[in-house]
Amino acid sequence: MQTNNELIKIFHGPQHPGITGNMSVELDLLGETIKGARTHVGYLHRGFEKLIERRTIIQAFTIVCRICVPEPDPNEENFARAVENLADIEISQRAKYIRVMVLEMARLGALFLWMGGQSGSIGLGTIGQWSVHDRDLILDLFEELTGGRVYHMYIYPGGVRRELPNGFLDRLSQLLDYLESRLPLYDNVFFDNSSFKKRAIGIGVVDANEALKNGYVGQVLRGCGIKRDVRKDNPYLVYDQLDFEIPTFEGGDVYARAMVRRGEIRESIKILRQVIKQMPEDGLIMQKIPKHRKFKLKKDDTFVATESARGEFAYYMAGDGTEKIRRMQVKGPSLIHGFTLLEKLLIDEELSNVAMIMNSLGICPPEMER
Amino acid sequence: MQEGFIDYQKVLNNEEHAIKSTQSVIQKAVDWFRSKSMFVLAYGTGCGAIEMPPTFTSRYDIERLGVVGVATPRQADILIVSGYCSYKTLKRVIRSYEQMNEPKFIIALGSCTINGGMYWDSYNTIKRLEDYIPVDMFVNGCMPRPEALIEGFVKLQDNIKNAKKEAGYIKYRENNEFYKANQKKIFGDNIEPSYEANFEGMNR
Amino acid sequence: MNTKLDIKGTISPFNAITKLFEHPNTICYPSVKKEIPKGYRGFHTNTLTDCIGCANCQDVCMNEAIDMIPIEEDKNPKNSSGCIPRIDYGRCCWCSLCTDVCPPSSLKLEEDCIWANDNSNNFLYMPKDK
Amino acid sequence: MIESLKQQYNIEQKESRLFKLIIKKEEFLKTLSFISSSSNFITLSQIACADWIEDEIFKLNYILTTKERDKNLMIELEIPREESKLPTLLNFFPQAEVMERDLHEMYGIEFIGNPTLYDFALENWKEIPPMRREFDTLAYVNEHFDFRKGREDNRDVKVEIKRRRAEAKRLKNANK
Repeated sequence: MQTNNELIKIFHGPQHPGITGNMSVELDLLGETIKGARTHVGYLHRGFEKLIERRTIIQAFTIVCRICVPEPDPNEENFARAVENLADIEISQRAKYIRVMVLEMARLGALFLWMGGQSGSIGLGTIGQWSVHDRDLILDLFEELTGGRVYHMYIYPGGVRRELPNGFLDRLSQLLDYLESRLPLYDNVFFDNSSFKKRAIGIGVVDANEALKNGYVGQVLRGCGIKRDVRKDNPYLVYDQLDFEIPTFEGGDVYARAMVRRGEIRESIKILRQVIKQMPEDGLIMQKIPKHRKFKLKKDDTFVATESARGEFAYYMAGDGTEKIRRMQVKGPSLIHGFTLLEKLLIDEELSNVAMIMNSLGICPPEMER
Repeated sequence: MQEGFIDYQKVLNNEEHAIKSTQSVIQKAVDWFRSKSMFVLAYGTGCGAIEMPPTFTSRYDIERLGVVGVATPRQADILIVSGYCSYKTLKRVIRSYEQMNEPKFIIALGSCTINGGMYWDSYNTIKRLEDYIPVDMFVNGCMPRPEALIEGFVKLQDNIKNAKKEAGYIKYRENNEFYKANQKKIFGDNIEPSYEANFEGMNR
Repeated sequence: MNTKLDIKGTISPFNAITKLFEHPNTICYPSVKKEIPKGYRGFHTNTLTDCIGCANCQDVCMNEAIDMIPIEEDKNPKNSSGCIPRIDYGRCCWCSLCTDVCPPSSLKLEEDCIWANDNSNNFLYMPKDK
Repeated sequence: MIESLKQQYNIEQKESRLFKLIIKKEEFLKTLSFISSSSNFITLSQIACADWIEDEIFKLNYILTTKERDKNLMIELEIPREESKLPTLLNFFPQAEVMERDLHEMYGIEFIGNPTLYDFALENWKEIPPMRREFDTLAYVNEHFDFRKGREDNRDVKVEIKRRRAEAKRLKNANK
């Protein structure tokens, strides 16, 4: 087939084991080398923003967590905070701590799932078997706390929906001990693995000079050695009272992003330990909010952002004085990564590296098209 | 007052649903073997794809039951439609399904495939998957737990082993006009995604 | 691309072999069932002696998953409409808003949640009386 | 940094780290290029659009973020709903491409100069752009899809209560 240096066009996805979700990348290939790439999304478009306009605030609350499947909690937090901004609700200190705990647990879960995906993309299947199991242990705690396994629907405008079960913090602390004891194993088998290093170093290098201007977020920035994190730069909840570091790594390649995430797992465990220690004993978990169909937002708009496991998750929300939200626009972390950055990074890479690069950028299609 | 799943109890009382055991010994053996080796197409179509890794890895390890993931439709027996289908996905699902070799089965996860689910008023998702492709097993949940997914597999194996129900692929073959007409109703005439080979012809 | 031999990185992955002799952590589902914690959002239950037929649950449900259907025998004399909720599990998303707004707290969710069926018409659910 | 901008523009502080500037459509390109080049707000983080159908306008919010990612500035402008046109920001921010493409599909806003305004999430969409408020998604769904049968015995509770009250009254009167 390959004659006269003609380009061959193939679709990488949507039905492909090496794609991060239901999306596709259209590639122009010269031999094994990629000469052009275009991202196609829309396979998961559900019209969330339209549906939210039709629903009252309390009804819309259940739908926002579906925007990002691997870690729904930053969405709930964003939605709740935007509504609280517009309705002037101040939540209690205890609710804030519980929210931080849920967000960090969700971050840990997402990072463990990422580890499975990243190692699977280069053929290291064993790590996925372990890390998905470890994530499941976190989900078990979520089941106990929120009553849901993946979609928790727990962070609610005005606080959180349920009180902590008896002995929950002890069990969380035990789980953290277990997860911490597993980390050297992951280091040995995955992060120090010479085959991973050989594959990952120097692949998918992001230009650090234009990273800030082009609006990259999360591990892509931190993998270039730029220390940016919404939790530190624009603190929400009680993150300004907690002691943690933002891990960074030089290089901007797949390996750097992996090492940043490795550091983040440790920092998340550290934050959770502090939350367990500092959790206020009493306090209202739920402020009194108006009933369904009487909960109205003033005519105003706001912009909130939360650090998810893949970067900044931002919502724009406008109320119009009725019980329905006029507009809620979502900007997920992978919108820019999936289009502008991915299309640029894939040029002159090999076909076999596509899955690895996509995984390390943390591209998640449901939040790109909503 | 009836409790639980209402229509199911009607079906249980119905005489016609009794197991047909008119098949030959060889056919029975073939069905038994068939139920013990299920190759699942790795196509995560919707939300439910997030529960696939726990199901297929060490925690729930569905490989115990002979269920293995494969990469291409040509080797697969089972297609898991894991949740809502947008127009664009449904086209690819139909194409993948038509590429699979018989015998082939579909497992549909979650409320969205049954009656629209959360997205019942969304302009871009289909409401009843059954109208467009034949589904062999529906699993309850939003999304289903891995246990529920395994339950779906176990029940499907049981159906295959005991020839309890007409398989979906036979329905698709015999009532092809019905399915094609429904597909045409929402897609218009260009049902298949058009993969044009020329570079200038593309949008960009 | 560094061509230097990475001895530590070559040997350390073999640590995985130590896991070969450990007890597997698999939950063999159909035979062994994992205990689902209390408070899990599964199927609905409805205490008929408490249900007042107010349709608050129907009003709050954004999926229109709840039908109010007439009850055959009155178990609660205070049931003003004579109707009780029935859930369509082809719509429900288990958000438990309906149980939050229930004035007498008769509608609840139980831990049981597993159901698979080959007929898609079998997903209308009448909550169990508890 | 924000102080020097405040001298030049009428910037309102919404929250401790969120600012808002309302501009006219005509000075859009000038303002954005000035702020992004001469101040600390170098990144375009989101283009948010809201449809105010009662005023016949779209309100667009260009949300700029500082280099330190600690402050956000919302630059709001109004454009008419009919013939909604704006110059593209592709020359200043490469990420504007995909955001404008999204808004073009969802609202039908024309971004002059953006070469990639083709299908984003929808395929072969022939109706009016779905995020415009006059597009009724429920009517569209009822036209294109059927829902599952078996739920017709649903009763309206208010009607039922009225009926039962009337019946009870009738019985009471009959007993008298």
